[in-house]
Amino acid sequence: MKLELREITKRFGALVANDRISLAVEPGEIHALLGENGAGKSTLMNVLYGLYASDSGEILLDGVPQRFTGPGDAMAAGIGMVHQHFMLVPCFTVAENVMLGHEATRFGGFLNLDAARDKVREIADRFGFDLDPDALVEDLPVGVQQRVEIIKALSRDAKVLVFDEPTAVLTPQETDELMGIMRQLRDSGAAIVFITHKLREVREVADRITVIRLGKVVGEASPTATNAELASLMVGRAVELIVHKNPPRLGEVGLAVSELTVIDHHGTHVVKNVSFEVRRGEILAIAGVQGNGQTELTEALLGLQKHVRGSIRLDGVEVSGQSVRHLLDAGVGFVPEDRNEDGLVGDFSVAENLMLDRAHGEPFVKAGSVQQRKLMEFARSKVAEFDVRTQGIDEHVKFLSGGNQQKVVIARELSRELRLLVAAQPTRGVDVGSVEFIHEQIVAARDAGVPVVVVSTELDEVSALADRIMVMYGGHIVGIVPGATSRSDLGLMMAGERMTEGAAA
Amino acid sequence: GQAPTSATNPAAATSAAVAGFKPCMVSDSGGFDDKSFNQLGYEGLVAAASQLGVKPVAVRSNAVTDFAPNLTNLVSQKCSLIVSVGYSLADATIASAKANSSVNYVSIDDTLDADHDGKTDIPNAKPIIFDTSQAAFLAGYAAAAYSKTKVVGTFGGMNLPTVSIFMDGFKQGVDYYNTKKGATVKVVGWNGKDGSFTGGFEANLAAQNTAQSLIDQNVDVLLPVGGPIYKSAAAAIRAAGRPIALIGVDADITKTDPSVADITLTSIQKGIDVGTKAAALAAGAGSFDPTPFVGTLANSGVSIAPFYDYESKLPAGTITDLDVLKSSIISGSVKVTSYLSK
Amino acid sequence: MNESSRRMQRVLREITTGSALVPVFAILLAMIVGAVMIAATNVDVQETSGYFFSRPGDCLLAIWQAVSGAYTSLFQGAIYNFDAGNFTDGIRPLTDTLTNATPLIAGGLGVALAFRVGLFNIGGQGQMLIAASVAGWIGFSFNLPPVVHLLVALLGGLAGGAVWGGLVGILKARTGAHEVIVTIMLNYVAFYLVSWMLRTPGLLQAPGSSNPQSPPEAANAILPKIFGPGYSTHFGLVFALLATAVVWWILVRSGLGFQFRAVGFNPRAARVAGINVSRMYVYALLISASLLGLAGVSQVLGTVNTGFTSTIDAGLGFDAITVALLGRSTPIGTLLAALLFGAFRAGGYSMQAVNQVPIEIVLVVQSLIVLFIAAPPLVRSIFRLPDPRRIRDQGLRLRRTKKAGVSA
Amino acid sequence: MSVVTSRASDPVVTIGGETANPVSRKVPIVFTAVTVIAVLAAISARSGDTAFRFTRSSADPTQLPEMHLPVCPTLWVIAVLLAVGTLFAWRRLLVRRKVPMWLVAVYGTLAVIGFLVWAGVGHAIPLVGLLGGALSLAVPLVYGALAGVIGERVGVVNIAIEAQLLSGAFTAAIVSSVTKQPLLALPAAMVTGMLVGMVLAAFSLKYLVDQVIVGVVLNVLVIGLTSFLYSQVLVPHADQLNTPVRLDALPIPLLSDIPVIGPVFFRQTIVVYLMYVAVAVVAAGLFRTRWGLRLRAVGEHPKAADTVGIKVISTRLWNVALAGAIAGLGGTFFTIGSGIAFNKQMTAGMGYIALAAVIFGKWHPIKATLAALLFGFASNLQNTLSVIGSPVPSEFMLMLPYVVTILAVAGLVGKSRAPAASGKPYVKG
Ligand SMILES: Nc1ncnc2c1ncn2[C@@H]1O[C@H](COP(=O)(O)OP(=O)(O)OP(=O)(O)O)[C@@H](O)[C@H]1O
Ligand SMILES: Nc1ncnc2c1ncn2[C@@H]1O[C@H](COP(=O)(O)OP(=O)(O)OP(=O)(O)O)[C@@H](O)[C@H]1O
Ligand SMILES: [Mg+2]
Ligand SMILES: [Mg+2]
Repeated sequence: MKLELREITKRFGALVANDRISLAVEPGEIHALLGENGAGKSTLMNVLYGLYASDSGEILLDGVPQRFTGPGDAMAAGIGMVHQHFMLVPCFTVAENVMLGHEATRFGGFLNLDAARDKVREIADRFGFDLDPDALVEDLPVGVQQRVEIIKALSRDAKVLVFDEPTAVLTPQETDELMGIMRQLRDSGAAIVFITHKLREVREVADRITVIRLGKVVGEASPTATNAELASLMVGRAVELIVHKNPPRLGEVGLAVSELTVIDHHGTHVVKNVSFEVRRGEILAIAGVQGNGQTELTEALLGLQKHVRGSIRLDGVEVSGQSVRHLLDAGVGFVPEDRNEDGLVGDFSVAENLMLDRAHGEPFVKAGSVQQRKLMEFARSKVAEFDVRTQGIDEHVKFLSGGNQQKVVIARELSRELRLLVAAQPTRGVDVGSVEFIHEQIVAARDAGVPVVVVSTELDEVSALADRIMVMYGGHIVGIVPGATSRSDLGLMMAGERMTEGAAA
Repeated sequence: GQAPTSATNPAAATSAAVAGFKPCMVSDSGGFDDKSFNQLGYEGLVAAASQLGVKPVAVRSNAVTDFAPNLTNLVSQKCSLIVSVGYSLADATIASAKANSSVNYVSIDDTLDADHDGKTDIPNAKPIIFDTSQAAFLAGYAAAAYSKTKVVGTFGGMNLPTVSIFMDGFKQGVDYYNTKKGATVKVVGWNGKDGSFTGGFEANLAAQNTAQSLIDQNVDVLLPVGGPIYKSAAAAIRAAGRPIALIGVDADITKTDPSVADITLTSIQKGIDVGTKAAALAAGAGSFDPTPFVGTLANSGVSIAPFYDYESKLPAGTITDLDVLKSSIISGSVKVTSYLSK
Repeated sequence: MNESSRRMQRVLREITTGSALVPVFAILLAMIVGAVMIAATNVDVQETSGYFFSRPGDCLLAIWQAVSGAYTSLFQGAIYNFDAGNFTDGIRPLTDTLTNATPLIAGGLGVALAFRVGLFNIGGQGQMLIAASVAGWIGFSFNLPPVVHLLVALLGGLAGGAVWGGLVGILKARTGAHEVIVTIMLNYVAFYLVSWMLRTPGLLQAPGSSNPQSPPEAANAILPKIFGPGYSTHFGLVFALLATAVVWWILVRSGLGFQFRAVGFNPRAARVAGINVSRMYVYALLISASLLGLAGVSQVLGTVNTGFTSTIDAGLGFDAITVALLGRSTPIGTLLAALLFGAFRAGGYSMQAVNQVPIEIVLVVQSLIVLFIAAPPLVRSIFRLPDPRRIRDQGLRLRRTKKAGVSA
Repeated sequence: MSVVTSRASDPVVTIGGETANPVSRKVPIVFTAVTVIAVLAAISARSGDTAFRFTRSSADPTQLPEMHLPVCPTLWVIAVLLAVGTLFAWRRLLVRRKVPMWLVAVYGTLAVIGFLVWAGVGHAIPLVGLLGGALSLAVPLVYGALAGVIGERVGVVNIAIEAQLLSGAFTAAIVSSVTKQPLLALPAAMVTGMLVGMVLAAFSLKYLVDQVIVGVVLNVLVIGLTSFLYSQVLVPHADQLNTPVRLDALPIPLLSDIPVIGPVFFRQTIVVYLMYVAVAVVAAGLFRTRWGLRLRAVGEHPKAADTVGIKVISTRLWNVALAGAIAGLGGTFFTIGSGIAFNKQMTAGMGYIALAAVIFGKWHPIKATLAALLFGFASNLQNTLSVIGSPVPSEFMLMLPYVVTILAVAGLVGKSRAPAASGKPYVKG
């Protein structure tokens, strides 16, 4: 089916998120949509999917104008969408999530769960996924949730498919799998819109590329364009795609973890007897497929996990068992994996979010009072320094685009006196321009002598930042290898194969 | 309908009131439809007012905090007599009466003796109280005589003196019967100090289940004390599937609520309406008398209602016994104790 | 665009779009409904409507008289009494309004503060009762010097309320017990506990009395009248206003309030930011309950100082919820809402006394006002006010900023 | 290279391949406390018998003799059994496993029996009355709790249960009085309950008013309106309007003849039978049907539901209306269900207790029903004990159900998680 968007305009108050955007996607085409954070890509797709009503403009399918009053209409017209923020009900099983909205039922409206399970298995098999239809979505790692989201979209046999940043949480292998699926779908005649910030993927799979900036189409590009060309078209300036970093000047051991075991609230041992060290001035990147204990490990470092055994020493001082506040005060910087849930208070202003983890004392609270002026100055300078795109420092953070939200978290964590930085997925969903910036900041922290732990599923990021790479699988350390280890070796390790015998603790 | 041609006075006055006489009333939180003392007081006031040919003003309180403002507002409405119903209004009434010596007050159920010197604290107020234990004593005696299962029960809204005085007298009456006749009738729901209470004065499920619990103890006479909760007791009795007799309080419920007439043994009457009416009539005639009125069997301020159909179901001689007992109580040869006699 | 010019713009827009008028129209609308009820229950109206078709004028006049009479007395009972002759008497209703508003301010602040931390404190009744009992007990059983006695009783009351509410906080922090359940249950427990103490000699019962009632408060423990003995307004009001300022400071300016609000909006992020969430719950309930305690204290040492019963809370614990919600859980909003409700309470007395209007009408009108004020679009569409949908995001944003989500 | 998937040297205790549980010490601790109390009670018990009566009246078809339990020996037996249970609970803790629910139930029952034996020395405990009363006190709570569960599951906090119960009670009284047909009163009460639900839905869904505000205000509004109509209309015309005809009890053949169980559960009015049906239907419906799946999706993640074409607002509207109808039906129990005329505020805060049952029951219809039953049982236990005479002041007896609820919630239930979107308005972009 041919998709055409004509002159779509969507405003949020004074902000024009989409300014007369036109876009055409042919059947059998993968059309990539590029643009920096907040450019208006998701907004455009939400308009297409009937989630937002556009202020003006037209949607045409095979030349026929459509009127969508809600996603129901869009789906009925043959549009499917994989959303940037998962649209999954956490306490439902995979099968329930997939069947929701078009349930197979038996007599009396009773659900036919078997049919749903079969459907899930069938699609999963078709695309080579491994997925238990009866698993609860909330128990699944993010990467697997992404598969559920994809299966959901596929289960409806859509003719137009929108993928809004589906690869942000996938491993390289998973990403390759997904791109294979997209090609399959294209070949069967679907029109596909693909949004991503990863230029490699765009060039690999896209047939056509449209670039959006500040709500406007700024041009088309061919898939043969170089990364640098694409990046500068998106951001409007030249972007350095390689992080410049000097060889590490290693100091003393800053973080020493030994025999650490973490038990989650289900009683599962998610981190199993793990030991490693990070020196001052060094970046240790933890690679691994989501759900292999990285998240829990980082949370344990900040005292967020309840049931922890083993030892964590910061500059030689035992800190396991300490309160989060104590650890923050001791100089641990923490970028949580899930910024919306754990990193930001959406209803707080940008400024308030910037002081979130220092609400109990200096420099922002004196004699119990928040120092408004000081906070405002601080916020303005950080917003400028980290290039946070916002209507003002009193704008609510939930109205910022994802990448800008991430910058707020990074800005906050990097503006304290640090003795350890723990950053989980620091650039998830961030556009290339901002990735560059955030990486620079992390490297700067390391060069200032801070031991840094970065968790990332993104191998490009791991390679760009790591001085050493630690790979986790099933809660264990598979191995700790030098930063220059090849992608393919890392990929194997992430699948649980051990590289260096005995390297694991 | 037809439009009236001239304004007529709806209440045909049977006796004239002094000029500008305006009788008023403040309820406590039960309100004027509580099937209990507020309602009886209100009926007494209305009766007096229509006899005097004046319009009464009645305001309702929902909480303790309403008492003072309600009294103040009535004073500024130029009320000449203010009846406050319920012991909980006593302090507010004393305060208001002290501040407005030209207004007369009647207090139902309280002695207006905050300093406990045995005398009313203010000259312009008349306490009306009732020693209901005397009448309840008779009812207890009758209940014991009537009971076949030899278990009788009582329960109350809350453990307040004006409530427990009924239960107290009732129990003493049963005990008296036991000693007199060598019987062993048991009272459940009241042990002389404490007992079964519903926690409030609403005819609701809690009250019905309390009644049910008593019925499960095999009682065949039930005395619920506290406004409308007798209705819950009646509902429980009807569901019980065996004959159980009800004893009403305050008014003769056979008359005020014919729907329960068939199960009502008798009622312990408390002449709030009569007392209020008399006080209001006197005040209306310009002869307000602040002397406290204590309703007793002797002055018929309290009494037990007729047994109607149940008279035949009582053991022979009971009525005579009750008459004798009544005179003995009046003469003081049989002592009934209550918080009022202490 | 800088912050202050944005604020100016917002104010301008509120005026031009009629947003500022919404509360006025909401009150008007509710009073129209009230008018219908007043007319329907009026004896004259009932009589004249019997022959409406033969002489409609009678009925209309009766309706007009009933309604205007009732609302005149509402006004004269709440704001200013024109019949009083002189100013000193005429202004008395306004002071009554203030008296009635006093516990509502304090209690409303308590509920509002808890709301902002994501807690629903339905336990006002219990907290008020315990606070009133403690303050009352200190007030009548000791002989302390002036000022000292009052302050000791006041602090004792606040502590009593705080203990009752803190219990909820500790249970929530320790065991995860939901505050809604525990506060509801503790209301009943407090009620029966206080009832028992009031009828037990040696505890709260007045010596020599057999009624379940406490003795009057000692003179030194009584909150003095602000405007002299002729007016009911007492120093509780000053404490309530002080509390408003303090709560404003806590919520808007203090580091503690920052942590409170963070927990209210997103407890997970708050925890990651080093805020001890359970501790914030305990603190919030302690403060919230002491504010409700202040409401109880102002009742027992101010409004009804001649001895109290177990209904001294007078349903204010629940009214406080409505007041807090009407005030959008902000300190200033709560203050204004409490004044409005105080006026209705004060005016209700005179409406009932003068016009024999059933007191329940006030309840109905009050709740309708809350509903209408909370739903500006409804009021707009009824009165055909301009619809500010063009700038709708701003409105949404305003609404969203004001409250932490509370799920009960 | 060797493939490492799991390591034998894993030092962590796992049993039978299951994952270990990170300790809940609550149950063993509570058990221990109960056992200690039981032993103390056994030591201090007065001598005598406690009788248990299994039939309510001589009219019951199956007559069972009273059972007389000697207090001291019985208490010792129970104390020993409780001690065994406690040991078992600690053992489970050591191997990091949960104490099974059935054990908690058996334990609780034993403890209650022990308490009855201890408290009832020299008296007869009427089991049918005790349980029957418990059920009848629980009926409106169960209906209210179902309404609360449905509301919150679909994302609308239903604080207005009190209003719905009260309006149902009110309508039922009037309709049954006027028509003399109590059965007609049932649908009428459902309609008024539904209307209250619709107002809640309209204000919270269309005008985005905070759901808690609307709920609280509706309670006040309905209390005000019904009290107003009661004193202005029902009292003056009580004969025509407020003499509700009571629903008859309809014993179910055979079932109603079972001793104890029969009279308690199967000799009831239609309102009670409808309650059984409602609980079963809601429980099955919520978790097994399309209706339930969509409803829960809307309450957990409305946007996700929206993206699969479920109409969030109308789903919420109709289910809140349904919840209102259920609570309205429950309200009939106050008047025509128990044969009492309507009076002001006769629901006496039951709606709030039902709300507590919703949370106590973790937003699950069956568990909420059990919570309501527990509350009903504690209330009626209070009645029974205060009737047979207890040394404890009546006020403390009246506190019993509330204290029991707090202890149960704090001691056994603990944290509970509301449906994620409950209370949050859904606004489209
Ligand atoms: N519901 C909303 N209300 C107000 N503003 C919004 C809303 N949704 C998006 N915006 C704003 O619209 C702009 C476009 O956002 P959009 O989510 O479409 O960006 P995007 O291109 O998808 O960015 P990203 O790559 O970070 O996902 C941003 O400035 C964002 O802040
Ligand atoms: N929210 C919290 N989370 C974790 N620990 C806390 C928290 N609040 C206080 N503590 C710890 O409790 C102890 C005392 O705290 P308290 O708040 O009294 O002191 P404080 O830090 O000086 O207070 P503030 O700076 O907020 O005025 C400190 O050791 C502090 O680390
Ligand atoms: Mg996007
Ligand atoms: Mg005296």
